[in-house]
Amino acid sequence: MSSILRSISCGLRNGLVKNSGVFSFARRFKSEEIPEEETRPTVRKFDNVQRSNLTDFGKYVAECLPKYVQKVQLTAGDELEVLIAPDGVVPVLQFLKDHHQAQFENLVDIAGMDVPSRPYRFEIIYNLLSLRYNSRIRVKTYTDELTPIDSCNDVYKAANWYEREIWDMYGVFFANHPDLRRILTDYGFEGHPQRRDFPLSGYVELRYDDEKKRVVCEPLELAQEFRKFDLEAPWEQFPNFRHANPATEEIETGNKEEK
Amino acid sequence: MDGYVARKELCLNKIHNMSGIAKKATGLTGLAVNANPHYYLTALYGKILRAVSKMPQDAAYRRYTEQIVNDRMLAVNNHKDVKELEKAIGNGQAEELILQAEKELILARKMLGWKPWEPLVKNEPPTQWQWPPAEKKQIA
Amino acid sequence: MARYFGIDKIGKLFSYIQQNGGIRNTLWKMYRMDEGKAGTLIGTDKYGNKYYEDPTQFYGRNRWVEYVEHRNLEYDGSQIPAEWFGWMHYKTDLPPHRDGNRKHYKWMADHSENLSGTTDSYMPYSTTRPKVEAWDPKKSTAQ
Amino acid sequence: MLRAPMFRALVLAQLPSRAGILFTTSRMQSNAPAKAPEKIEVFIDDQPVMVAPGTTVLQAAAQVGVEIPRFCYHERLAVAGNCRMCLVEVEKSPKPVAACAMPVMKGWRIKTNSDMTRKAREGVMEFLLSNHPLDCPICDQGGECDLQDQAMAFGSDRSRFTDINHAGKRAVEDKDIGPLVKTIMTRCIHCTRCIRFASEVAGVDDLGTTGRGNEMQVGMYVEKLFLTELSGNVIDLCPVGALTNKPYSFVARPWEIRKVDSIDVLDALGSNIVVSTRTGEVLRILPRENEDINEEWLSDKSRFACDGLKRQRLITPMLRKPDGEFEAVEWESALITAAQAIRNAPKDKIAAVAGSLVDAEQLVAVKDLLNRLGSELLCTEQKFPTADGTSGTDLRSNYLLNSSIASCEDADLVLLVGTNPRYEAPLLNTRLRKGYVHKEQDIAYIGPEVDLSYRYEYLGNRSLTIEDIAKGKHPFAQRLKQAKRPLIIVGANALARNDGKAYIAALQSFARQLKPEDKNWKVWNVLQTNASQVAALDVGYKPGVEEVLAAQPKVLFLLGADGNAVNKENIPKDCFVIYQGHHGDQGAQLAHAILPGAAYTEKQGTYVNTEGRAQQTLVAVSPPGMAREDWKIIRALSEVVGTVLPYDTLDELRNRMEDIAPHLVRYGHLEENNFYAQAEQLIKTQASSFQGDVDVNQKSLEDFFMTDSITRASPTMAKCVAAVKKAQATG
Amino acid sequence: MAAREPAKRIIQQVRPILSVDREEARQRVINLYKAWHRTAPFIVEKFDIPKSVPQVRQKLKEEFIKNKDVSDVRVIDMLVIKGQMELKEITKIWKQKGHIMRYWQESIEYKPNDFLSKFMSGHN
Repeated sequence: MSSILRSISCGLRNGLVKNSGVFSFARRFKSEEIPEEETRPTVRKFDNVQRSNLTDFGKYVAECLPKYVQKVQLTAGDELEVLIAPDGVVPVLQFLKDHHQAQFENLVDIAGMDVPSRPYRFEIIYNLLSLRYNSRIRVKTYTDELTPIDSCNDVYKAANWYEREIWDMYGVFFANHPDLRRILTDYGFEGHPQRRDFPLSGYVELRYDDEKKRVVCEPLELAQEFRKFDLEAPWEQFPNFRHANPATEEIETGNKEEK
Repeated sequence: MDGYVARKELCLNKIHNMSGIAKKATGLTGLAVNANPHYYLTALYGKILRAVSKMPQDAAYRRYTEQIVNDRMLAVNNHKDVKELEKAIGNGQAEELILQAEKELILARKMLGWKPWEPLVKNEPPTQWQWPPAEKKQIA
Repeated sequence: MARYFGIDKIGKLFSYIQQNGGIRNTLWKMYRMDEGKAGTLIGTDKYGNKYYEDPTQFYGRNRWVEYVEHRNLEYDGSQIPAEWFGWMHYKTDLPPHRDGNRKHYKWMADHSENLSGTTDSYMPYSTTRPKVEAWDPKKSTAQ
Repeated sequence: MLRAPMFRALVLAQLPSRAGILFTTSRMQSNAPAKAPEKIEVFIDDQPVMVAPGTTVLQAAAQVGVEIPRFCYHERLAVAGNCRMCLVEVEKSPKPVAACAMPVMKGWRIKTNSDMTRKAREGVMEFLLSNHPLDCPICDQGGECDLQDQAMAFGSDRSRFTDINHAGKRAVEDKDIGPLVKTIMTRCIHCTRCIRFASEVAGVDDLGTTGRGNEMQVGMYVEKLFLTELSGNVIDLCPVGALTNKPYSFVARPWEIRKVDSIDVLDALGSNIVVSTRTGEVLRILPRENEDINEEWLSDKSRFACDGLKRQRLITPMLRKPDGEFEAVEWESALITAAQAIRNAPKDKIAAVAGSLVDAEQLVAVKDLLNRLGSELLCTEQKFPTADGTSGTDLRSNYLLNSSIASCEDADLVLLVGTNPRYEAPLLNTRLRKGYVHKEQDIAYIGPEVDLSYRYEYLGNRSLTIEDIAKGKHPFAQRLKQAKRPLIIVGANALARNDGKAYIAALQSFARQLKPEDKNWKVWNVLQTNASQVAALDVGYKPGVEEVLAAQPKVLFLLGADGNAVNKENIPKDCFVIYQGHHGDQGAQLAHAILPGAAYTEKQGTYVNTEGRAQQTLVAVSPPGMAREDWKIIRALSEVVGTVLPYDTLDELRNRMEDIAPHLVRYGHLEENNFYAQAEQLIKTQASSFQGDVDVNQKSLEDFFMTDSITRASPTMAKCVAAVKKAQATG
Repeated sequence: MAAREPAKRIIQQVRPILSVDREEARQRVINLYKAWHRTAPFIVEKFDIPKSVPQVRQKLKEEFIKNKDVSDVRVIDMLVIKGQMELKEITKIWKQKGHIMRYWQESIEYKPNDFLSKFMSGHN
């Protein structure tokens, strides 16, 4: 988002755009407090200007799309995340792609995440990149094994294979996907390997059967011990290593009262 | 990105300087030079404003979009020279501005169907966005 | 003129048949080697393979080996001993028995053919010791 | 010999921290009143805590859960205070204080995480590391190294070490102290834990320091073998990689191994162990803390004999061919052959002899099978005196170490008869030594003269002495009568003699006459030597093979019976011998059919130790080859024979065990035993006379290492014997 | 948003995948079964498997019967979707002979259940 500001300041310098929308938007959401400069040697440092710009943009998205945005947060200090309701996948992505102020034209990746303890166990994570403003944003939504998510293939053509991958790895069904089928696993493979309840070793093993002259599939029998490392370090009980940044910081959007 | 923009500017300046009069290429694959960007931009911005005007007055999307489009419209009206115009808006070449406007128009029309200014459709379940998920026990 | 019309080839054919000792032998040779050509015998190696040269053939096909009869169709390139290898591959024009400069050191191993695919082929074996050593009744009764 | 009051004072000062553990057992009650009840208040990081006077800062901190880093301090050893790692700041004290050695004063405010404390720690750590080699990647301690861990937690994250040529680093020559402990003395940080262990616990003053300052070295003054049966413990004690496990060197890293809690069966104490395995192979054995049995020590035999589990193993069933050779066969044919022999034999001519490593599950399964077939011929290898041939073992108190292992250190007068606890049960010996060093215990001994690692009153090896004591004629009898907590420990091997009955008759009735101060104090103790013996007697096996062999059995089960009780001479000629066990040893050579079983690391089995405590081993690795868990073999055989045993799973078998003897499945629990009077009455009716002098089987260290089929198969144990013999030969 | 249209018709907490009620789901299953059934001769011919058409149909029936107790409409839909995908993999000959033969699980040796054979084979 730094480019947004820079383009504003550029406009100001030139005295051409006196009262541009971009400028007013930036002024309106200007964060008051600027956090202290990070000095701890082991903690990652980030650009505070970028951070405040991201905060402003997060609020902007939340204000424009109050129907879908549930929460806006900063992760790892300077990564903007917009957490949306599952119904809003297409509108939010379309907005982020086509709006003048966003122009996130590049869908970098769609990731899945499985947290079985949650009511909706899967998270679907869209990573977007705006080349225009040199900025990245992450859109997250949630679902479970049986709730379909709208395919964003109409918004981003890149989503086609990514969504197939999610379907293959997690078993999340994408409604209106033009060609939803497996992409990584073998034909006849059962289960979705990235689910947390899918064992690391899998259930079956394949081998070439010399009698039958073809590959056969059998229940897994580990010939070797499954090696598991005990990586618990004794010094983890000491607190020196725990004072890192918080995982996420929520951005107040002003939508809360409307809920 | 800034480096990228700067390089592009430089490159285009070269093209302009060499050609002297007419712009021959945008330097972007698949994006042809538009001979009359003012015409297209005015038309598109008008359409956007018309689409947006169907939204409620207090919709944030409407307000912001109107603001942006009005500003740009102003710049289009004020600057007859294309290069001046591009400089004034500061968001790429005129052809790119046309693209952006086209997209905004499509978005605005779709927005009319989605009605994103309405209140939140659904609240997330209480622990849905908690991270790390294991901390749930400590809180409870 | 004769060359132009290829008449000399006919003559060559007859001379080949003659050198091979008749049509029957020529056919047999063609069955074995897919070729019936004949040349000057240069030498014989320790296995009995015969090495021929025919300078009228073009380069690359003017030296060849006729493997010893008892090999029948079971011959391959690795049966050419190292001495003859150089001559066969045009590294030298002197066959081993005419080359006086070849030294014989005592560390030079005798040539052996490639045994892959036969029952004598090399089979790698595991060199790791078994995790558990079994009791050998004979060894302990001997104690 | 260490028996200085200074040491006692130091150890007493340590007591409060351990009180929590010790109060649970009755043995500490006698010591408890010595403590002043008044407590003083100190503040650890502003947390108030009430402690007894004399508590050290480190112990006070431990009471509120603050761990202070340390290298030289160890709970079971005297305080040395020479590593300085435990420096902490005490308010109003100008210098930091060594927490391990400084007793707290009233109202002290101790800061364990202040800037001064941390700076002191960093400084100490820097000094330690400046002379410590940077060879963690090739060091066997890597991953479980106190120095590594504490350097990460408390050391500085910057280095000031600029000597890239390592010109100033100290280097020390390695010492050869035997086949068990590998030394890399450059890594030594001079904590002196090994020295203190050797002189205090093991009782050999072999280790010490020479030189001062930078020239200081830990080692022997003259290079020689570290001659003790407890040498392996210095490996655990060493906080760095200076003393490491020689057979285990360069074998594995601690994070890639799996650890299974188990029980040691190589002596009758049932020490708690942790079996470390990787890819189905036992790599090493470590002690597991159990205050009631082995504290945190382990004897060398238990620790290092694990490589015997990989040698000489029976991995396929075998049958003897008519020409006398063995032939490896499938289970099916082995079981059918064995079953045929059983079916052809007369019902009461089927016998079983249990060896020293058999678990209770197998004992019960075999007994059930033979009883169902109609035979009662079940016995253990080791004899025990019985009255009328039956009833001597009916009462548990006859053959148990009644006054638990832990209580042995609280006795004030101990009489050892025909036993050498140092080699028969090394960890019982450390208890006795602890009582001797720290608690004014006096020990008397009847038997051939041996080195018990502490001074004892030698009463000779004449059996007459026992008779005299029993009749009260001997002066020592008077002392026993006056003692508050007297203890008579008789070796199982002495009782296994033909005149064992005389021992038991004389000593047990004498023990009965003693009037200890505490009504529950038990005087009569038998020190067993075989891990299976107590369980076998508990489930009703008869001790000794004579009776069984006299019945001329037609089928004889040898359940790991390698102790030479059954041999070529006394075995009936036309008897079909089935050997079931895990090692090809003496027993297997007699067999007609061999059924490969599982060793103690390969099965879940119940063992009852000499004090009558049932404990179980767990499966650390699967049995090698075609070997199977022992009770399953019996169960399968029973099905082939046609007399199916009614249990298919271990749980069902354990239920059956509970029916027979409930204490067998109360793991970790020590049963109370009484019936002393009846026991004595039973045995008195059959008094007999002594024959010959009192003797013990294991007289010196070379007799210690190889006592059963596992240790006989172990190359490490063979190396130990060779090293000891060589050391003795050279002086 | 075709999938969402039927949702408006019927009041339902969860978003349906394809079918709004059991009857519709049932119809989908039957259609799928019919499609598979018709494919059987094609499978036997194209993949050259050592099975006859009735055997293939028998197996098909077994595979469907396996899920006969599924009652949740959405689960049925999901199974139908997967079944359709599998059918497509077959008709497009993306699968190979080995994949088809996997349905019969011929090479799997089932573990013994009684004590003695478990003992002999070394399974616990």
